[in-house]
Amino acid sequence: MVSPIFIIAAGLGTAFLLGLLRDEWRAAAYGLTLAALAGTAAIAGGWLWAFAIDGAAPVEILTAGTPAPFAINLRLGLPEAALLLLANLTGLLSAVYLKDTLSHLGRRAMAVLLIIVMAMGGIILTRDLFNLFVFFELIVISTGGLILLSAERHALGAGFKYLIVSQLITILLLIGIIFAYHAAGTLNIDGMAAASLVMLKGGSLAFFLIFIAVVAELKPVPANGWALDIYEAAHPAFSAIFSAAVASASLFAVDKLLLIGGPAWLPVATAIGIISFVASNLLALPQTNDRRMLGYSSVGQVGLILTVLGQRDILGDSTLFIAGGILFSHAVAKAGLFWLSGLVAGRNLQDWSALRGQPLLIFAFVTFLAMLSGLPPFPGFYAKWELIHLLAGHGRLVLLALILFGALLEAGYLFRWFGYIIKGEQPTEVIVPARHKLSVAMIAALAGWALGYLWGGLSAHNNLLQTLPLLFALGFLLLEWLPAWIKNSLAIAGLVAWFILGYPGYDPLQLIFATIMLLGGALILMASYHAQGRRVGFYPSAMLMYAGLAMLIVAKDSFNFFAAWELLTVGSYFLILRGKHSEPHALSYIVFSLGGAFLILAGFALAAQGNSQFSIEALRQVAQPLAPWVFVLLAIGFMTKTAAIGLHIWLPGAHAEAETDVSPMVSGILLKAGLFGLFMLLMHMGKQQLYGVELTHVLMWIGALSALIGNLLAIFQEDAKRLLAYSSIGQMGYALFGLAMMNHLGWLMALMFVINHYIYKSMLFLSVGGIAKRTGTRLMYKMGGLITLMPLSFIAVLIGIIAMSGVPPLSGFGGRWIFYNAIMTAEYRLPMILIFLSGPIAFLYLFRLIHTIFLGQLKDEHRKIKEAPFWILLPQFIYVVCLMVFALVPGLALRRVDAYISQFFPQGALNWEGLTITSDYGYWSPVSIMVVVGVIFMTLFAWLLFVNRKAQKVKQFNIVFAGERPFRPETTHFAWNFFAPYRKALGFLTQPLVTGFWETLTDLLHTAADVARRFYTGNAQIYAIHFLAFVVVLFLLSRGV
Amino acid sequence: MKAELEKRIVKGPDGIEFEVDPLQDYYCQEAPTVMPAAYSKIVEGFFNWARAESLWILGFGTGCGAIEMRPLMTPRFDAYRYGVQWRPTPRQANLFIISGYLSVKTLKRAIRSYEQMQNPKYVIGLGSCTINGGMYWDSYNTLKRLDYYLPVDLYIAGCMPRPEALLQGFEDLKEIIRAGKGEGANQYAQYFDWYKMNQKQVIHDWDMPDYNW
Amino acid sequence: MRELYAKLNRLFPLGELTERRSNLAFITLTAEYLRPVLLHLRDREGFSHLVLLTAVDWLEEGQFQLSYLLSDRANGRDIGLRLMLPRDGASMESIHDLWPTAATYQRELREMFGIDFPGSPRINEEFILEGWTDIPPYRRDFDTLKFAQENFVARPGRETWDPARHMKDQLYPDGA
Amino acid sequence: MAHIALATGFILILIGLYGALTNRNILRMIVSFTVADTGVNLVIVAVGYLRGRTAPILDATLPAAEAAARIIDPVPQALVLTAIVIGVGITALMLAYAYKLHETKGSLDIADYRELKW
Amino acid sequence: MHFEWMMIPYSLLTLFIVVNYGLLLTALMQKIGARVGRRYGIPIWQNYIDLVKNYGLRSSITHGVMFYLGPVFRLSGGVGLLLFVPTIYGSVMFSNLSFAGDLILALYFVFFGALGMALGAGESGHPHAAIGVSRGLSQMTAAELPFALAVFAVALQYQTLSITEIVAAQQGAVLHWTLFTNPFAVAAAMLSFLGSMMRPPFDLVLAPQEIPIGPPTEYHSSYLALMQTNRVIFPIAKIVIYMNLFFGGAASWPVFFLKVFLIYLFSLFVGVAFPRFRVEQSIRWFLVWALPLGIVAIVLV
Repeated sequence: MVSPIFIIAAGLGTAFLLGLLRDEWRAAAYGLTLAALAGTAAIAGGWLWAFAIDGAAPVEILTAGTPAPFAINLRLGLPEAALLLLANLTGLLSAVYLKDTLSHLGRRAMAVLLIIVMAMGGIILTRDLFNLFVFFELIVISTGGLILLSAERHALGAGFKYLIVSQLITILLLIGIIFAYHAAGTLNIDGMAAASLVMLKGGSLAFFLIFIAVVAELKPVPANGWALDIYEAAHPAFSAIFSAAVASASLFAVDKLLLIGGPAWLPVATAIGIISFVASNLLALPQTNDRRMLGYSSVGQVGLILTVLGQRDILGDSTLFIAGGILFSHAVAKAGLFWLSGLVAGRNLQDWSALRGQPLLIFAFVTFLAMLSGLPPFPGFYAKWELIHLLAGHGRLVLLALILFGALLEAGYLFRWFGYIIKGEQPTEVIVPARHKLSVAMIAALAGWALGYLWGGLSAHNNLLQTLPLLFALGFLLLEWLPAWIKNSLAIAGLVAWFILGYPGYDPLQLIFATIMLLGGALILMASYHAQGRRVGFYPSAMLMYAGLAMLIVAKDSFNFFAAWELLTVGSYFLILRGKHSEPHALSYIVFSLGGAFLILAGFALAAQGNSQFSIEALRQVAQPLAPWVFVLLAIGFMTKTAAIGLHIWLPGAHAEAETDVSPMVSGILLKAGLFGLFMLLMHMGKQQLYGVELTHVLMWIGALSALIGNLLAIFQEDAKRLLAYSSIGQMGYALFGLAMMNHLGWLMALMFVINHYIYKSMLFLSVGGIAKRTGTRLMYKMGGLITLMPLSFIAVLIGIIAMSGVPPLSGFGGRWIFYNAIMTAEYRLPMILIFLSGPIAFLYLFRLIHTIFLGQLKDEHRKIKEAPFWILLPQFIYVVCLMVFALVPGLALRRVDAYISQFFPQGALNWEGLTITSDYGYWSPVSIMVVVGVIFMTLFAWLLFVNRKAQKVKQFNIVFAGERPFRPETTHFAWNFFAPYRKALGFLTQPLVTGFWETLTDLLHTAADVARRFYTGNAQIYAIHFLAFVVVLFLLSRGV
Repeated sequence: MKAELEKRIVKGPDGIEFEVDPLQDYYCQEAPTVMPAAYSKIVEGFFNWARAESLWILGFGTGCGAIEMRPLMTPRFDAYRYGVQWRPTPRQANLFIISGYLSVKTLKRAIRSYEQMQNPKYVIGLGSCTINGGMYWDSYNTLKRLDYYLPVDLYIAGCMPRPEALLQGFEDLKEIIRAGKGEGANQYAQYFDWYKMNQKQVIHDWDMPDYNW
Repeated sequence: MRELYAKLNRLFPLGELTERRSNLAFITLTAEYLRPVLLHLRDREGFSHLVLLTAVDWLEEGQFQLSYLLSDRANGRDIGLRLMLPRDGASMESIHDLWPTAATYQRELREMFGIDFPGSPRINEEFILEGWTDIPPYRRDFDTLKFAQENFVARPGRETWDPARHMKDQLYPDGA
Repeated sequence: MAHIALATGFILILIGLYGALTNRNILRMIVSFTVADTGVNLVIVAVGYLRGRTAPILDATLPAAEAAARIIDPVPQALVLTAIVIGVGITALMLAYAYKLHETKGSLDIADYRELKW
Repeated sequence: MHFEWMMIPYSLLTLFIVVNYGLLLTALMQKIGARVGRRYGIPIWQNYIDLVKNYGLRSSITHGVMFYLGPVFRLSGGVGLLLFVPTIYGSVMFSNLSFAGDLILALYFVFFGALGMALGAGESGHPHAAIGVSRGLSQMTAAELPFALAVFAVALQYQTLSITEIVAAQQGAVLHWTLFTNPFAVAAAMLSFLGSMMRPPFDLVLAPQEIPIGPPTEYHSSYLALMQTNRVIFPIAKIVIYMNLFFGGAASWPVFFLKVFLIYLFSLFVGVAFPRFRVEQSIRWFLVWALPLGIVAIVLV
């Protein structure tokens, strides 16, 4: 192997060599720089290979031939090698990226770039304290130089601020070093650690000074005003180095120092880290400048890693895996984003809509976004999983909560940013990225995926990038050039095939969910055949969601469950975001979903008590004082997906604004994921009490309230899809209610709702979508009288609403019948009041839906519209058939499930003998009902046809109008505010309290952030004072240590 | 012709423009036909008896005589005893009482309401004004002969006739119906053109289809 | 009422005062002073209610007379403002902005007398004379009998009696 | 003696810091930092000084065998040399910045460079 | 229970009896209402004549398919409801088609006719029809709530959802009736009953002068005749449910006639004494007065 000393030597040597070149030989100089960086990267890579694959032992490099303390020594192990590779590769890629700038500025700039990379190598390698100082100073000097690469005119000011604070850091560091040396008699870090520096007289203060100086290089909040200015003003390629590599190197330095400080200093590191993480993510919320926001995000991420380092005492061997996972995710993503920001002309977040129409760049952006947010399958996800589990296992719950809160904030502003890109105003000029810049960004993106694969392999769990559904979904990324119908066929085939593959392994419950999610998904996808063109982005997103769903139902342990959950969340987010005006709704969806996911994560972590392997089954064995808390966390998490009241505000917009074929997916299928989770939860944890309150009782109330408020809000909607969306909230409330009853029939009812809701909500969303497509509006009062023009859609809607309202003889009635039988044994009766009230209310909005769209007066402009497209109608009629079959023989689907539920609740099973279904309390014969009703109906119909055979068909204005005639169809169609008296009577229940609550909360966060950021006044001296104050306060606080 | 009845060009959601002719598109333009009686005379007789015993009056007071109809609902006269009821919509009524003077403006509404009633239907002209103009014989706005515009089955003279006279009128009308002579609707259909000609002569701004179903 | 007239007369050039009762009087004025006088009466003197607005056709003088009757509810007094308009192309300023109800009166005057009130809401919509083509029927030069005979079919055999003559014959059959 | 040097060093550092934080003129700030740097260097040397010993230069008067007992600690001396060099480097860089700053905006008041904030 | 072919003639017999009883009973009720106003009111056979006349009208119009089907739905709802409920307790002949489902079927089948009617009325394109439907549905949601609670209470009380079994449990003595064993449930249900009878104070749906009789405003001739037929069957079918659940059912036709008459009379008594509520008033009324009774009923059971 090449000695690692050459990494430093090569950088230094080449920098000197550049000085010897003639000024005109720019190309040569640039080539030399690249070669040097590539060479050092290759050396680092070689060592990394040696350590990781060949399992070589760490090497000590004695620079002067003698061991410490008599000479400076370097050490190269696995982490060092990895960080070296990171630093050098970042440097190399930035150098490539900077091609034009560097060629323009000449060899001096290249030399400085080499120096900074070399200095990072030094920081990583050295084990000598003073040497560390020297390399830090080199970083300061080269940073001072490289900031000037930027064309930004404020860069100078920013650089000077940095220099001022660096002076302060230098002073502290030097004094600390000399006193540490004085106390320990050595400058070697390991030597100091061995001498227990902090235990010696004066050693503690000396260590504090060193520690604080190095920590200051991590730009902790609040002593970091200068750093943000650098991020904002510097050239993005330099920012990439500064954020990805320098911060990593500094972190490693802190890690070394903590070796000296020992366990007593870990809490200090943790505190600084977590404050930085939460505060800077909060401060990032109101940022409008992309680079400054990225700066805050960097500070936050570094703070998180510092927290992880501070938790070394409990993380133990996993520290490397966790810190590495977060660090590399951060480094790759942040470098990538900075490089991307160099491609965007404007500095406002909104200007990033320039990326639109560049699939590659968007792919890269999404990759970075997912890495930063810790989404699967990237390293951050695995790291977060381990971290949270270990924290929970050791009872560090406050820290856990803070980390999740900060992460949620970060996801919030990142996804908002993504929304601007996808949905912002169409950019005026299209960006044409230079090829080298594009490839740098793409390399980073691919590196991200590679890291994901690597971390998946390193983790104790299965590697998500080796799971077939996920690969299938990702495969669509490669097929984007194909026309939509081919991809659609592939997607349908994939779903069906996966279902057939899994079929033998499903238990009845899984079978029902699998049928709905996979076969049902395939059915909805048939509607997608009507789409033209390539539909870039649709299939990867949709299949990602389906992959998550497919993995969710078969997940055996908490890790796979959670990973699947995150995948389906992300996939559905991208799907929802495709809608025309869906940006704000998609954002609130993802924020709520991620918040919910974090709660689930916390719940699993608590339940697992530190084991990162945790089978779902084991939820049964969770010990008592903990169990209800686990229950609460998981339940809230799942309820964000089912949009239980209070957590529902994302749903209406998200479902309503989604595309025609996406709405049924996210409503008919996605919501079921939450129900599936609740099924799992209740199946394994059963009833839990918290402070004497039965939690299932609470769930029952929540379910009942959701049913009532969801339905109530639905009747006041003018927008047909919003109406259906609110109705979903209500329907999910019913299902939740059924589950929470915790008896046999309650569960059966919930399952019946799962099936029914899938069928009729998908059907209705498709019909309404088809109508909206034809009429160009979703506002119901603008439609009317479409029955003659769109009779097939009308039939679908009619069947749908009869089924949904529970009127016999269609399948909805079965649900109501089971419901009544179920509540006979329910322990609580009061929530029934709400449920009883919400039943007829459902009737109101359903009638409104069919009336205002299909009945009443046809409008002028709709006189010539056609029936909905064939491909949208086809699935609807398959649903109609399903509904009919399910109405006649519900046993087909329910019988096995009924038997399956008997495992959990032996009491109260139904008797399926013959045509009649019998419970302990009543009986019901679907076929007889259908026949009786049919016979009566047909008889009367025949009679009416006979007596009324000469009826004259008249037109829409031939109505009695008190002797007058109608004025225009618009004024004759009673549709707007259809239930006005209802609003007068019960409108007070529809006050947007929940929306108000969440809005106030986000407003508060934003206001707090907005006020807090005034702290960064922009004045260098103020920043210096911040830093000194930070030191003093920290000193006072750490006195206790 | 009112603006809302004129032909207009509208643009569909798909951006294609087309013409809408309200009178054609929003109104049925079929003329009424003579509806034959039931095939069997006995059945028709039974039906006529039922029609006679179930007189549903359209609650449309066209003139001052409307005030004379109200007492019929009260305990003193109680017309319900005779199978007489008031219905709020012409669709369900089969007796139209033109209660007093009929102005040109009201005639338009009366024609509409009459045509919206179902066959067989009956018209009673109440008071002198419907017979020959009564005290409004020289008015610029009041018709002087109802039977020129609608087929009248029965006139009740007086200015105004008392409720007792109305009750007597109902009984006489029942006689007419039972005798199978209450064929005003068919008469209207048969002489449709003549009625329309008369109606259009006084209604200058004819802004409705020829027959209001 | 006299004090009121005196007070008004100091502010505006008014015509003569006609007192009908102690609490009812009419004042004549010219069209251009109508609005200020109305405003003054409404806002300063408490005449908050527009009782009616009507017209008289002075065919011989070739003029229409408009009467605005205002009422002061609190003090129980009414005042009428009279003004003359030329009959040809009769047009008057609308006061619907002072009293919204005035629009209805003005619409009626437009329909029945043909007096225009530009700017008054729905001024050209008729109340009862749908499709009217003749001159407005309340003008005195409109011959209603002739119109009725020309337009409406009369039932033959009708005898029309003069009511005064009829009653006289009834009460005094011997022709005293 | 060592204590006096040490105290002087700290006083210089404090003076330097005070100057850097109270003067808005960039050049004065740089000078102040130089003063503070000097103080730091003084502290380093003072910490390494041992009473009654000689400079760590091995020559005829100081054989290598006795060196360990007779010389003061050489490491701080070495450190201070490096520190001085680096300090000079940074000061130079700051001066260069000051020059450029003045060139762009014509002002040497640090409070004028507040465009980047929040 | 299973289907037997003999059930068809038996059911038709029930239907025949109920239609005739209903025609007479409705007229009788109108007469009683008229007597309150010191009128004689309609002849007792007037409903038959009206029915014949409406079937005998020569012409009719149609606004479309749903308009045509609306009355069919409506009457199917009424007939179905009647036939799904056992009429006479202990009689095999008159337990109709109740083998097809229990109490819950009856409760939900009520909506079948309402839905069809609303759709038919909707297709007529008449705004008043839509307004009537809007009012009717709004009022129904509140009115059904106490009834649902009462039914729940009764089902809990007798631990069954089978109407026959509920009636069986009330046999033996008058004091075994739910009326006496669970008075709160009955009170709640009877208040709810008022709301479903289309009589004052809850008749805003039809509001004859304001929105000319609401949903059926465009219906006439044979359509109207079908709906009239329903108007005599449907209330009785509903009352049969009330009778079975709360008043001990009926073991013979005379008892049946008497009990149905008395229950019907209750709504009439209230109707003639009170003026009409607006919709939001009636919603509030049900929530404030009837709902608490229902809650008490299910809590106390």
